[in-house]
Amino acid sequence: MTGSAALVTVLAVPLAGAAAALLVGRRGAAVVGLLTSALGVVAAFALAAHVFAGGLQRVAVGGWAVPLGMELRADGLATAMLLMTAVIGAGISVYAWRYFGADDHHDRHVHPVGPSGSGSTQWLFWPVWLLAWGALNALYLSGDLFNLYVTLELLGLAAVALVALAGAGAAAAALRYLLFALLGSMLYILGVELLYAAHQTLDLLQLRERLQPGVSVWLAAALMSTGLLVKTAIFPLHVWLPPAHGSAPAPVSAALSALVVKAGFYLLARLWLDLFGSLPGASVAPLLLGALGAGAVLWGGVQALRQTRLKAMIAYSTVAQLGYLMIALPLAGRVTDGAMHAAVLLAASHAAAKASMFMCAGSLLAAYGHDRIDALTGFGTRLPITATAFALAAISLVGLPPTGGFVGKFALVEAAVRADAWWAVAVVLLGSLLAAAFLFHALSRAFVEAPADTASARVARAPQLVALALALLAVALVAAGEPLRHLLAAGAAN
Amino acid sequence: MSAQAWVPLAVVASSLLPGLIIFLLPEDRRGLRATLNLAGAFAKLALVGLMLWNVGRFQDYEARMTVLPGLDLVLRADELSLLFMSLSALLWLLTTVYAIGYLEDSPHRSRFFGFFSLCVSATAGIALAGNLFTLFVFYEILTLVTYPLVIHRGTPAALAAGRTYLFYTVPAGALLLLAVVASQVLTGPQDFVGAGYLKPFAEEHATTLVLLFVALIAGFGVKAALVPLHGWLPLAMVAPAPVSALLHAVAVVKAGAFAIVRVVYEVFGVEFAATLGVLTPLAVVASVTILYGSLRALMQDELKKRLAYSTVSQVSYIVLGTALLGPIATIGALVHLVHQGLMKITLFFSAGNYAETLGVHHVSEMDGIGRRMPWTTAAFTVGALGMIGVPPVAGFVSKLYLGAGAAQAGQWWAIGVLAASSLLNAMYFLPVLHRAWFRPQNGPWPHEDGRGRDAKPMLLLPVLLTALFSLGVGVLATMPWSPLEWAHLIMRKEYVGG
Amino acid sequence: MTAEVQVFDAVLAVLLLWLGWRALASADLFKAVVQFIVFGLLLSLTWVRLGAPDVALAEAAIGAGLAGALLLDTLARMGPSGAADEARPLALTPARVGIALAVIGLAVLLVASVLALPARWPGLVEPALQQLSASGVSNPVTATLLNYRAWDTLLEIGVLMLAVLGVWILDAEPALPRPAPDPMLGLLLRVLLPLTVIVAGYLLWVGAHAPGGAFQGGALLAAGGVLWHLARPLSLGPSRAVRAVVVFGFAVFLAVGVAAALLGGGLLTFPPEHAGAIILVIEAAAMLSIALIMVALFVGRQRPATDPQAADTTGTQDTGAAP
Amino acid sequence: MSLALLYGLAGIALVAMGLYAALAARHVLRRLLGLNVLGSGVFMMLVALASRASDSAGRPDPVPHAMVLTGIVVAVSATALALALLRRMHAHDGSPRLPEDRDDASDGPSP
Repeated sequence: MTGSAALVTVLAVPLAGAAAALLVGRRGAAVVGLLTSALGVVAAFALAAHVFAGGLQRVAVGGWAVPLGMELRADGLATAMLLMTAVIGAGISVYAWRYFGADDHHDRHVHPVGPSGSGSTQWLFWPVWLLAWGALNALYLSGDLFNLYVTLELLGLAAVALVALAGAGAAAAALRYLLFALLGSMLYILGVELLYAAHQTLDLLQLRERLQPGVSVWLAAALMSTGLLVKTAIFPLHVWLPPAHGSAPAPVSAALSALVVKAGFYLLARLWLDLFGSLPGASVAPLLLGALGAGAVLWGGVQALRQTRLKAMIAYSTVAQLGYLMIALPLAGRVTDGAMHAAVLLAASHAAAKASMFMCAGSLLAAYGHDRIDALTGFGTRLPITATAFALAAISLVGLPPTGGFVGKFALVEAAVRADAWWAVAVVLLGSLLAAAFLFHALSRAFVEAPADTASARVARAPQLVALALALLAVALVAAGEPLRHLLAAGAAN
Repeated sequence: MSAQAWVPLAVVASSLLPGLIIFLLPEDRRGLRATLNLAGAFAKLALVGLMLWNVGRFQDYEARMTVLPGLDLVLRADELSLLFMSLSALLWLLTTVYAIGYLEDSPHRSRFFGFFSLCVSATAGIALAGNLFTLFVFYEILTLVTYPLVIHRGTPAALAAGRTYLFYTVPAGALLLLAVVASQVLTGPQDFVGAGYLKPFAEEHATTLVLLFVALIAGFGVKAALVPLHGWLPLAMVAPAPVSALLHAVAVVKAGAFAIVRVVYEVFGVEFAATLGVLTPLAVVASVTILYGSLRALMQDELKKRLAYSTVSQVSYIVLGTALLGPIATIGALVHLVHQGLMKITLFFSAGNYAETLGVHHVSEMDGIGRRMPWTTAAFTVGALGMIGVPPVAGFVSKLYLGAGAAQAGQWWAIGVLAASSLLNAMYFLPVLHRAWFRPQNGPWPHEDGRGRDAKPMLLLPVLLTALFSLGVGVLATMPWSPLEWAHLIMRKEYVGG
Repeated sequence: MTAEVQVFDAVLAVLLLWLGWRALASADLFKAVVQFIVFGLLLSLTWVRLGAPDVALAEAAIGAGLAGALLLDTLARMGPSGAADEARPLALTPARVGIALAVIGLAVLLVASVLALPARWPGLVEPALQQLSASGVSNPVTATLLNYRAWDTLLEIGVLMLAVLGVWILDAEPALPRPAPDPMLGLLLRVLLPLTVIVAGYLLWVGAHAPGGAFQGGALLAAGGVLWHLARPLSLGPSRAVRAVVVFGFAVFLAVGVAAALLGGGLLTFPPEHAGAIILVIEAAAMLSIALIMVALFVGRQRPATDPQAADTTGTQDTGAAP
Repeated sequence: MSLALLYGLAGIALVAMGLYAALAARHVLRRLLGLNVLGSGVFMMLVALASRASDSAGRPDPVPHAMVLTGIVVAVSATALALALLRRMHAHDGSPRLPEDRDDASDGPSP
């Protein structure tokens, strides 16, 4: 299998899977979904192998050269994101299989939202989730600004539809999410058209060569960045995220928090490290983004501390964690820099840990019938697997050894110190203190003896084991530093 | 990885694997659990013995793994690490025996012994850490795995203690992270070396180095319970007795002190640190801690609290010895690292026995306990006398060297501090002994369980052994392989220049 | 295509802005939506003036027609409580001053950058037209949509599909009580439906070399479908038949694209000699799906207003498009 | 002044109007109208700008036209989904506004 073939497979598998899942309907959708996930993982690793060995992989769609046609490229960064999506996504699929498969199987073990009245269409999770996966892959690989707009829309609508799975109660959250996403893409496309009008190309690399500083370029940069900030839920444009992620079904929350929000960050990094990085004085913008990131870390942390419900707390922790990624931008000059290395490590560890944590929240919700943190007493003895997963995920999110979160945080702080960006150092350390505060508080519930009367439902093992596997992945990423660095270096776009 | 790389890894694994397996065991598999624990403990002891035997001959017991560019995890055995390693390995074995007896039918034993073993693994990692980064990593892991032990009982008091513990240790961790990153950026990859590696950077970065020193000492000082960073320690007394023993003698507090020794001797180098002018302040802090701890101990009626404050004070002997320039003080510090561990664990075991057998928790309840529990009380007496520094118990040797070291360093005031604290030690230990041996019993024991005269064998054996060791290392101090001799060995490496 | 501005254009532009504002600011949302529809029709006139007939067709059919129908339908379904809004919905309250200033600032910057752009620039006209012969069609817009940038279009159909999936995920809605279908409408239907089918087919066919194509044709078919629904209410839930049609276009498009890659051409790479046929096949398939999706977006999953129990079972009750 | 400029400016005006409505309005349907007008403005600018680029035969640049076609379809898809959600929200909690916009709380998050 050649590199380009692998690239095409990575794109085609989830989309084809989505079509198949929709075609076969309720009975077979889950099976198709799991099969697709497996293939997706294989394809992603195949492509990664090619990038690792052969560097940047490119495919000209329709055989047309840019600027008329569009080019799909797999560089180190894109490949890393693809791998992350594939592995975490597969885990989410397995969890969802036991979760939404519930009305086929005898035990409907984990159902946080209760009978939502739309039970009969829960299976639609599969085509929508696979389309979201396909959109993510397409987004990572796209080298064309307008194509990126289409992938963003595909991703956004898929995410909204997934939130809607939680039933009428989540309609408001989904609607807010959609309105924000629409606004974001409108601003983005406005910027794109300005760039096109001024440079007659939509291709990122070509654009970078032709880029002429000017008011229209700066305006375009501002508009596109704002649009992406909205979609990434970067403070202070984060308001849509906690309700949406907090009210969605567990596997959906996992997918949104772990993967979907990362897409916006990825594009911001592409824009400011690849495209606009060459502009004179362009270093100001990343600083601004970094400042927003700092705000996100602190605000998200404080809000998470104030939450009394587990899922809300986890959602705010996502707001904070996205801040770390933003902070990396001003510290990184290029996609291959140490800070970016740190950011990708953090992104991957957060993806694994956060997915696991939302899954744990789902299991706890099923066991206790609520997710009020203070009333989750004794879940350590009641759900030992979930408790272990939660603990490991928490350690990684706080950034304590031996986890991927720790290595990422260490690398980020190192990059900050090397850049003499002491503000960043302070924010990162403060952020991890906040994270420790609210996560350990939740964790300590596990050790409290539960009052005898607290009734709890039986919770199936399989979903808990998935959560544990992802948490262990977050731990295992402690060893990912070196391979990741090689990957980023090998696939450097230029 | 060199030929002997597996040994340090095996030392860590010997407690890690049993720990992980134990987590999976159901509560009632006590036989298997005990077997695993003891097997691990003996294996570790054997491996440490092997390393002790060989470390003189080839130096490369080293396992290395690159985590980030220029950043390695290094496990390596040298004399200093083996000093601490052998202490914790030996005491782990005894504490395990003791804990099995102590927790016979309390809930969540699998959880307890699991974290207990992880705790020892982390300590092993700290002992064998070959560079600052590795030391930091295992130090943080130690924080994580001791937290569940502190809040093990799940009572509000335990949770509060746990909160306080994190409140001190997590910010300390953040500070250490910053310090480790800074030194990484400053010096690039560096392993611990005999006389420190920061000297070459003195010219342009003097102030940075001072700040670095302060950050490192503050970070490690939290676990070493340096005043004013000691607040978590007395509260942690809510944990079961074996945990207290572990915290105070084997793992946590010792890890802090050991880390400080590493920083002073093998990151900065004691002579360079002296030229930086950071040693005297450290000595002052240590002295304050020594006196403060002793004074507070004096006021405690609860036995474990009194012992806790005594720990605060005693551990700073190590720091004080480290902070005094000069070979003899160094020897005193290093040897006290071992001696204090032996004596303190004896005291905590005894306290545990009192609580377990008679429900005695307070000094005021101890009248006449010597007749009721002679063996335990004998052990307690040995430990107490040792703490005071009465020959020939171990404590005497370390205090002798510390005093002589102070004299050699010309820091006469330090001798005053030592004398004063010994006096205070006497003031808070002798009355206890007097009550125990010479006062008649007043009233019934709080919770007497009828079995036997003294504590049950599982609890008695370890305490007698540690008492015996405390005596032995004192009496046989000049024999080869004694902690004292080992400390001499290390000292020679440190003062190779002098 | 830079004919000098004529009076007509000036009037059109002014009218457009006025209608646009009315569509946003009228207190009565029904009025607002109607004005939005008219606005859309004027907009398609603008497209014609700007030499974009393909866009004009799409705008009229989709931007104005379908969107307008959806908006009106929603207002009708929500009833008075849903249609009510403040008397002066966009009045400049202190809280909105910031928004207004930001918007004005953006407008100024946009004007500045538009003025900064060169009066004439090459764009991609040359390459697009040079490659036209190899693209299999002679309408450059169709060539762009289905050949140069076919990957965009494939994903775009995915977006349409997602919209209907999203609608299906939501609870079924009670059908609106409708007046008995009057014979007039039935007659109209009998005339119009065949007509829409024929015209749609023509648009599809002509799209190869003149304005038109799958989206315009599909939209027209959808209009026919909506008419049908008005006469004989449908319920388009995720039944097997409906799903099959919905996924058809996307699946064919993807299959062809990947097949091209497997046959060594590369993703969505059509050999020039067959390109025309391939594009026609894709467009035909896409048109069917687009049409049904658009109708489904309008009709959605409905349950008879009489039977409240049906909510949970609708998904299984649905029996496709045929009433 | 050329057609391109005239309609370009008109497009900008629409962008401004739509954006203001999308941000200022509280009724979700009005926000949606705003977003749609905003979109129309964006597309109008694009096509107007495209009409500046044309070859000797005066044939305009097809790529922006294709982009606008795609944009229109995407916009209507999103609108359809948004309207469906709006109806469910209204059916569920009886208001066509987002929670933070109810009972004339003019502040709070608004897209």
